[in-house]
Amino acid sequence: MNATPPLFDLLLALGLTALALGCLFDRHLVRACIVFVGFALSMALAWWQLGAPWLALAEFSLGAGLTGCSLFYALGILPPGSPLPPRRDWFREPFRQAAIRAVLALAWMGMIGTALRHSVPVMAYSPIQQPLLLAGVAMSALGLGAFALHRHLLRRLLAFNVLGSGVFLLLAGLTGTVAQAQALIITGLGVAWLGTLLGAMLIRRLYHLQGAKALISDNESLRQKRSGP
Amino acid sequence: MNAAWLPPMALSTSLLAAVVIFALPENAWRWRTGVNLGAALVKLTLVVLLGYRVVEGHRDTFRFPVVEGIDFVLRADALGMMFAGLSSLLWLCTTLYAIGYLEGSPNRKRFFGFFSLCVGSTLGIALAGNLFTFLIFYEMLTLSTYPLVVHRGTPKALDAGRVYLRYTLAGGTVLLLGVVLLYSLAGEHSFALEGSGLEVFLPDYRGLLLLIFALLVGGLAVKAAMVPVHGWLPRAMVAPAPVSALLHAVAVVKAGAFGILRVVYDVFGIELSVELGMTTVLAVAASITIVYGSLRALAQEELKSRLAFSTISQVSYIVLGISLFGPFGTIAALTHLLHQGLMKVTLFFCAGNYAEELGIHRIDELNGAGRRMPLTSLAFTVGALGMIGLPPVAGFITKWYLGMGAVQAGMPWVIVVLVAVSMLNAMYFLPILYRLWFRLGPAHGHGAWPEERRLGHMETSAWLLWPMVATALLSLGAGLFAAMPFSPLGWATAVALGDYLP
Amino acid sequence: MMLPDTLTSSALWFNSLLGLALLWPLLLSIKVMWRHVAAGDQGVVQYLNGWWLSAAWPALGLVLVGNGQWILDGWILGGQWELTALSRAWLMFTALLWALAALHARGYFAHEQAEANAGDTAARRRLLRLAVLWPLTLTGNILLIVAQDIASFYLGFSLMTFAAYALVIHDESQRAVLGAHVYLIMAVLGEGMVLGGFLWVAGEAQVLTLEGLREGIAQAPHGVAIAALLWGGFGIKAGVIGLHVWLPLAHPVAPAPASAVLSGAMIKAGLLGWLNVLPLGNSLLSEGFLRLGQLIMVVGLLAAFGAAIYGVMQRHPKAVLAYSSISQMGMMTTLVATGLTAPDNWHLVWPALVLFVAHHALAKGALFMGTSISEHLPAWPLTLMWALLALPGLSLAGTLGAGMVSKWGFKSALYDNEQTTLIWLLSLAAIGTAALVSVALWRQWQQRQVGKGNGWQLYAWLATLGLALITPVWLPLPAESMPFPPFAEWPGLVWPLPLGVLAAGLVLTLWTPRPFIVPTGDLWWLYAALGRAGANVYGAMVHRLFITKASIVTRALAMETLLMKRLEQLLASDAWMRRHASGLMMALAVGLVALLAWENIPS
Amino acid sequence: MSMRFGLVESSQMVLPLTYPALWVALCLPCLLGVLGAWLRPQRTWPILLAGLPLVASGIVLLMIVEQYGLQRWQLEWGKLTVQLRLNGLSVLLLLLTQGLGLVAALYTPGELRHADPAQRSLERWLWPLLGILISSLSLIWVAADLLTLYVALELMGLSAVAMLLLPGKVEALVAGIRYLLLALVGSLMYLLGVALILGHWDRLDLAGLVQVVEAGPVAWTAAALLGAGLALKAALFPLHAWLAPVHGNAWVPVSALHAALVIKASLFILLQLWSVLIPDSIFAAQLVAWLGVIAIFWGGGLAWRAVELKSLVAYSTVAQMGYLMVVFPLLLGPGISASVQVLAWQGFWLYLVGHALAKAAMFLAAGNLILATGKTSLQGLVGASRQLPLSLLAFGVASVSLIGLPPSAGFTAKWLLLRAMVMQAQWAWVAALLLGTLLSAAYVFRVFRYSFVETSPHYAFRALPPWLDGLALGLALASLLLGLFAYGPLNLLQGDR
Repeated sequence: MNATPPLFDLLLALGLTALALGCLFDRHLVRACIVFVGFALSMALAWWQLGAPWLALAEFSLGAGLTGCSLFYALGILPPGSPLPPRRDWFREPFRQAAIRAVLALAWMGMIGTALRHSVPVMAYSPIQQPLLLAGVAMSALGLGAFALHRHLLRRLLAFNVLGSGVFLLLAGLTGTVAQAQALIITGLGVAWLGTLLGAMLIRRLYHLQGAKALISDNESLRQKRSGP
Repeated sequence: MNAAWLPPMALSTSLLAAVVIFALPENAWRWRTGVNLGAALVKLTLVVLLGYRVVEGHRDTFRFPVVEGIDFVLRADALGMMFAGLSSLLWLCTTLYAIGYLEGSPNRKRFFGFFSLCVGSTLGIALAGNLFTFLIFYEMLTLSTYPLVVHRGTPKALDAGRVYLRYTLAGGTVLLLGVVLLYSLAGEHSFALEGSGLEVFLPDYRGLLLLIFALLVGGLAVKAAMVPVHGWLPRAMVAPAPVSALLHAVAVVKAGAFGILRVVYDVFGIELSVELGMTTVLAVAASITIVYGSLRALAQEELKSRLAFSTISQVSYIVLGISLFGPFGTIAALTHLLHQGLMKVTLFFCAGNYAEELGIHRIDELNGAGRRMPLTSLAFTVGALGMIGLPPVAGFITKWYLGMGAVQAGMPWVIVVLVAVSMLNAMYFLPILYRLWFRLGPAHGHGAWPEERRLGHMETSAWLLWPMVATALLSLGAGLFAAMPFSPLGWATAVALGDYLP
Repeated sequence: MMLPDTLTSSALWFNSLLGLALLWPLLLSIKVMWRHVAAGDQGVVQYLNGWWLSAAWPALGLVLVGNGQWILDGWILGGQWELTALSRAWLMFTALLWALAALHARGYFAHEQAEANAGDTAARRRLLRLAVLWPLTLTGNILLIVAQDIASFYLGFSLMTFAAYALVIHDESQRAVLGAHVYLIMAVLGEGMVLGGFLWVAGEAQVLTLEGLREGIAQAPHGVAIAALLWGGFGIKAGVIGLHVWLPLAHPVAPAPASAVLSGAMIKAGLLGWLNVLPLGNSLLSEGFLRLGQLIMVVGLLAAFGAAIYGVMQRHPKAVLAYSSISQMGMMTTLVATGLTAPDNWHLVWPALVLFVAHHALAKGALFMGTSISEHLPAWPLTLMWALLALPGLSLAGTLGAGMVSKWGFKSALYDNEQTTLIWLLSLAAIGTAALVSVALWRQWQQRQVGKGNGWQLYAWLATLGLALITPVWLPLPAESMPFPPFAEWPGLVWPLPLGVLAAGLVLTLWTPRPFIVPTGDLWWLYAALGRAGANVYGAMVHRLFITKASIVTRALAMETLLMKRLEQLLASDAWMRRHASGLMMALAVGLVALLAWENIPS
Repeated sequence: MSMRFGLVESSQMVLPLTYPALWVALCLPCLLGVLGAWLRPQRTWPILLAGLPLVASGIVLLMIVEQYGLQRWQLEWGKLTVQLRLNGLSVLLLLLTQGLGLVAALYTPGELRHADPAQRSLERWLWPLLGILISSLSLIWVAADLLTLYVALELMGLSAVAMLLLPGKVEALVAGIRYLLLALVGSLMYLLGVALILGHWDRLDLAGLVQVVEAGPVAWTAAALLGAGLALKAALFPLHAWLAPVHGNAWVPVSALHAALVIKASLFILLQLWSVLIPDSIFAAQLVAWLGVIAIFWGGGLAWRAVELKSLVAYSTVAQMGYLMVVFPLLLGPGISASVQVLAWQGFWLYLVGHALAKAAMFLAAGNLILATGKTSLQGLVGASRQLPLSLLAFGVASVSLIGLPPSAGFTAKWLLLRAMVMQAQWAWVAALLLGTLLSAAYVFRVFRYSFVETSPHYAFRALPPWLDGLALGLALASLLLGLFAYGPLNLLQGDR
C-alpha cells in the first residue's frame, strides 16, 4: 500500500481547510465572501481531482458562481447601487459560548472520525491516506461549530455552505463517485444554492424592513417581543 | 329478536337535536322549542319502548368494534333503563322549564345545544354496555356540561367552570387509568356477563384488584360529589337553575353514582366487592359524605347552596345503598337514584322560580313567599319533606329500604346515620318551610321582594310552573304508590332480585 | 279479643266509608283553599262553615259500620287498614272529640271571623291556615288509628304532627311561636326516634305490618333496645316525663279547641303508638322486656306525681291542665307497662286503659273548652256554671260518672293480678289529679270574664261534657269490660278527691312560688340552655376550622403564585433553546452516539 | 418493526393499473399548483373540482392496497433506481395528506380575501408551493430508498419554508430565516448519515438495508446523525424552539399543513430509519422517550402561559410530539412482546393521524377566530362564544381530540398506548401521558374561559363565510369520529398489508 499520500490531495485538503477557516472567521463580510468564492473554486478542483467532472462543473457554476452572486446580493454589492448593510460583524459572543462550541465541534469531529475509522479500513492505519476525507471532517466540524456560534445571518449562511461542502466531500470520499452519491451531491448543491438564495433575499428584505439590527439573529429586542407572561 | 337499532336511535334523538339546534339561528325561538320538545318526546317514547322490551326479556344490543378486542356497545338492560327513563323524563320537564327560564336571555342556542348534548351523554351512560363505552359518554358529559356551568359568563361562573373541570377531568383521568388497568388485567368486560368473572384473579392479583377498584370508584366519586372531592358542586351553583337541576338531579352526580353502581354490581360483582372489603370502606365514606353534606348545608344562607350541599348528602345515599350487601341495599340504591332525581329537580325548579319571579336568592328573603307563590311553595314543601324522609313523599321509601338493608348487611350503625341525617335535614329544611308559610313578608305588606317580576298571570310563567308541579306530583306519587308494579320501587325490586343477587 | 261486628257490613261498604273518612277532610281543606282563592284578596269567606264542621263525621260513620279490613297493595309499601276492637274504640272517641272541637271552634273563632269579614287580612290568613290544616291534622289522626301497616301509621303520625304545628302557632304571639317551636323540635326528635326504631325492627324482622312488628320486636336480638327507642319516640308525643316539655308550653298558647284535640286526641296517638308497637301481653318475653316494663312503670309514676306537684304551682289554667295531662298520661304509661311486667293480665287491662283514655280525652277536651267558656261566661247562674266547669274534673278524679267506671275498671283488672302497690300508688296519683283540677278551676275563676260568648262554643262544650260523663255508654267496647263499680267500692274510689282539693287549697293559700321559679315548661329551659351551649361549642369549632381552612387556602394561593413565577422563569429559557438549537442538535447527536456505544459495550 | 413499514424484499408483480394512480398522486399536486399560480382561484368550487381526481387517486390506491396488500415499484433512471412502496400505513398517510391539502387549498381563498393587502404581494406563489409540498409529502410516504427520501425531504423543507415566508411580515421573516437555516443544516445531517450508510453498505434501498445492517459504530453514528437532523426538522424537544414563531406568523392553511404533516413527515422518516438502523437499541429510544416526557410538560407549560392564540396552538404541538416520542421505547428495542408492539404501533399512528386532523382543524378554527375578531391574543376572544359559536365549536371539537378525551382519535390512541405501557409496566410513561392530558386540558380550556366571558365590552366581529367554519368543523369531526371508527384504519396498519 502506498504510504505517502498524493501531494496534490494533501495540498488541496490543507488549502480547503484554510480557506474554510478564513471565510468562517473573518469578521469582514465582503472579504469572507470573496474567500468563500475561492473556497468553492477549490472545491470544484477537488471534485475534478476525485474524478467527477460533472460535479466540478456543478460546483463551479452553482457553488462559486450562483452562490457567490447570492452572497454579494445579500451584501448589497450586487446589483450595484443597492443599500449597503454594514460590512463588519461586530457582535461578540462571550468566551464561554465560544468554548462550548469548540468542545462540541471537537466531539463532533471525534464522532465522525470514529465512524470513518470503522467504515473505511484504510483510515485506521494511516489517516493521512485520504486527506480530502479528513478535510471533509474538519470542514463539517468547523462549519457546524461556526454555524452554532455565529449570530450574523450572513455568516451563518456561509457556515452552512462550508458545512455542506464538508458533507459532500465526506460523501464523495466515502463512496467514491458512484451514481447515487453524485445524485445526492447534485441535489445537495442545488438545495444549498436555493437555500442561500432564499437566505440572501431574506437578509436583504430584513435589512430593508428593520435595519442592521435585524441581521443579528435572536437579538434581545426581538426576544423581548416574543416572550410574554 | 334483537332490535339493535333501538338504543342508537334513542341516543341519536338528543344528539341530532343538538346538531339541529346548533344549526338553527339564535332567534328561531319557535323552531328551537319545537325541536327540543319533539326530541324529548320522541326520546321518551323510545325509552319507554326499550323499557317495555326489557320487561319482555329482550336485551337490545348494538355493537361495533372500535379497536381490536374492544367494542362500542349500547345495550338496554333493566338497570340502564332506570337511569334512561329518569333522564328522559326529567329532560322533558327541564327543557320545558328552561324554555321559560331563559326567555329573553342571550345565548339560548348555545345553551340548548349543549343541554341536548348533556342529556344525550347521560342516555349514553345509561345504555353503555361496557366500561369503554361508559367512559366515552362519561367524558362527553363532562365536556358538554362545562358550557352550561359557565353560561352566565361572569367571573364567578368562569371560576366555577374551571373548578368543575379541574375536578371532573382529574377524576376522569383516574377513571381512565382504572379502566385501562382492568382491561389489561381481564380484557374486554361487558356489563352483561353473569357474575363478574374477576374472581379468578383474586388469589394472585388481590392488590391489583383493590387498586383498580379504588381507581374506578375514586374517579367516579368525583362526579358523585363524595367528600372530599365534592368541592366543585356548590360552586357550580352559579349556573342557571335548569342547569343546576340537571346537574344535581339527573346528569352529572347521577352519572357518578350510576357508574359506581355499574362498577360494584356489573364489573366486580357484589360478592367480590364484599370479599375485597371495599363495601365497608364505601359505606363509611358514604356516611361521612352524608353527614358532612348535611352539616355544611345547615350553615348555608343561600338557597341554592343549601340545596347543593343537600345534594352532596343525598347522592351518597345511593352509594350507601350500594355498599350494603343484600337485596334491600340494592333496592334502596336503585330507588334513590330515581327518587332523589325527582325531588331534587323539584327543589331546584322552585329555587329557580323564586329567583326568577321574586329575585330571591337568600333564605332570609323567603319570608311569606308561600302567599305570593303558593304552588311553588307547595312543591318546595313536598320536595323538602321528601328530603327529610317523611312519608308519603318518595324519600321515605329509600330511607326505609336503606335501614332494612343496613340491618341485613350487618351494619346497624347506618341507622344512626340515617336518623341523624333525617334530623339534620329537618333542621335545615323546616326553617325554610317556616319562612315560606308562617313568617310575614312582602306578600303581607312587610318590606319588598328583592326584584319582583310578573312573568305570567298565575304566580309565575306557565313554563316555569307546570314542570315543577309535575315533578312534585311525581315525587309524591312515587312515594304514595310505591308498591305499584312499575313504580320506581317496583322496578328497582325487579332489577335487584332478578338480575343481580343470587 | 275481637268483637262481633255491630253492623253486618260488606267489605265494599266498609272500604268506601274508610276512604271517605280519610278523603273527606282532605277535600274540605282543598275546598277551603279554593274558596279562598276564588274569593280573591278582598272577598269575604266563611272559613269554618257547615261543610268544614263535617270533617270528622264520615269517621264517626265508619265506627258505626263496625270492624273490617282493607288491604291496599299499591299503597306506599303495601297498605293494610283495619278497624279492630282497639282501633274502633279509639277512632270513636277521637272522631267524636274532633267533631265536637270543630263545633266549639266555630264559636271560638267567631270573633276572628268577624274581624276577617271586616277586612283584617291577618285574621283572614290565620283562619285560612287553621281551616286548611285542621282537617289535615284530622286525616293524619284517623289514618294512624286505622293503619295496621307501618308506613301508613308513620304517615298518619307525621301528617298529624306537622300539620298540628299550625294549630299551636295560631295566634302568632311571641309565646305561641315559642310554644310551636318547642312542639316542633320535640316532634322532630320523636319522629327521628320512631323512624330509627321502625327501620331497625323492619330490618331485623323484615315486616311491614304493625302486628308483625310487635312479634318481630319480641324476637329480635336487640328487641329491648328497639322497644325502648320506639317507646321514647312515641313518648314524646305522649308526654313521658323528661320528654314532655312541649306540652305545658304549647297548650296554653293554642286556641282552646286546638288544645282540646291536642290534649284529648293527639297525645293519645303516642299512647296508641305504644300499644301498636310494644309486645304487650306477649307471654314469651325475655327478661329484658320485664326490666323495660319496670322502667316504664317507674317513669310513668314519676310523671303522675311530678307533674301534679309541679302543675299546682302554675298560674295559667291551661298550663295547669297541661300538667294534669302529663300526670294522667303518666298513669296510663304505668298501665301500659303492666303489659310488659304482667303480660298475662293484659287482656284485662287494655279495655280498661282504652276506657280511661277515651274518658280522659273527652273530659280533658271539655276542660280545655271550659277555659274558653270561663273567659266568656254566659248569663247563666254562676254556681251552675262552676258546677258544670268542675264536672269533668271531678269525673277525671274518679269520683263520678265515667271517671269512676274507668278507675274501677283498671283497679279491678289490677286486683286480679294482685298488684296492690300499684293500685295504691295510682290512687295516690288521683289525689294529684284532683288537686290539679281544683287549681285549674281556681285559676279560671281568677281570670274569668263575662259575655261575648257564642252558642256554638257553649253547646259544643256542654255536649263534650255530657259525652265525657257517659263514656262507657257509647264506647264500642264489650260491656263486660266496663263494669260499673259496686257501691261498696265507692269510698275507695272517691277518697282522693277531698284530699286533692285540700292539697290544692293548701298550696294556693300557703305557698305560691313566683313564675320564674317554676317556669312553665320546666325542663325545656334546661334543654334549651344545654342545646345553646352545644351549638356554641359546635359553632366555635366550625369557626376555628373555617379559619384554618382560610389560612391554608391563602397559603396555597401564595404558593401557586410563587410556583407560577418560577414556571415562567423556567419557560423563558425556551428562547435560549431557540438560540442554541444547532448546538443542541450537535450535542444530541454526540449524546446519541455515546449512548448507543455505551449500551453495546459488553460489561 | 421494519416489516410494519413494508420494508420487505418481494418479487411480487406490480399491478399495472397502480401506475396511473401513483403518478396522479405524486405529480398532479405540482401541476395543479402551477395552474393555481396562473389562475389564482378566488372561489372554492374550482379548487374542489381540481382536487377530486387527486383524492380519487388516493382512494384507488387504498382499494388496491386493501385488495392486494403491499405494492412495490422500482423505477430505473439511468444508473439510479428509485424504490417506492405502498402499504396500509403509507396509503393512510397519503390519503391524509391529500385530504388536508385539499382542505388547506379550499381554505386559502377565504384566508387571502381577508388578509392584509400589504401581505398579499406574494400570494401567487402559494399555489405552486402548496403543490410541491403535497407532492413531496406524498413521495415521502411512499419512498423506500434514502435518495428519494432525501430529495423529497429537501423539496418539502424548502417549499414549507417558502410558504411560511409569504406573508412578508418582519416576524415571519425572522422566524422563517431561522427555520430555513436550521432546516438546511438538518438536511445536511441527514445527508451525512446517508453518506455513512452508503459508504459502508453500499446501498440505499431500505428493504435491502434491513438485511445487511448490523450494529456497530457506523450504524450508530448514522442513526445519531439522521436522528438529530430529523429531530430538528420534526421539532422534537429540545430542538423545538423554532416552531412556535414560525406558526405564529404564517398564513393559517400553511400553519395547519405544517403542523399537521410537515413535522410529522420528519418523524415518520426518523422512526422508519431507526427501525432499520438500530432496531435493537433500548437506550436511544429511552432517551427520546424521556425527552418526550419533558416535551409534554415543557410544551404544555408554554401553551398554558401563552398569550397569543396561535402560539398556544403551536406550543401544544410541541407537547403532542412529546406523546409520540414517549412511544419510541415500545416500538424499538428487544424484548417487546408482539402484543405490546401492535398496540403501540397502532396507537402511534392513530395518534399521529388524529393529531394531524385535530391540529389542522385547530389552526383553521384559530384562524377563523383571529380573522373574525381581528385580534391575535387570547384576550381578544372575549365574547367570542356569543358571536362565533361555530368557530369555537370547531376549536372545541378539535381540542377534545387534542386533549385525548373520548370519543376522539386522541382518546382511542391514548387508550391503546396506555394499554401497551401498562402491559409493559412502564409506569413513568403512563403517568406522563395522564398528567399531560390534564395539562393539555388546562391550556385548551383557557381559550374557552376567555371566550365565555360576557361581562367585558364586546368587540366588533367580522362576519366570516360559513364554509370557513365548515372546513374547520369538518376536520375536527373527522378527528373525533376517527376515534370511534378506528377499527378499519387500524386494520389497515397491520404489518401484513
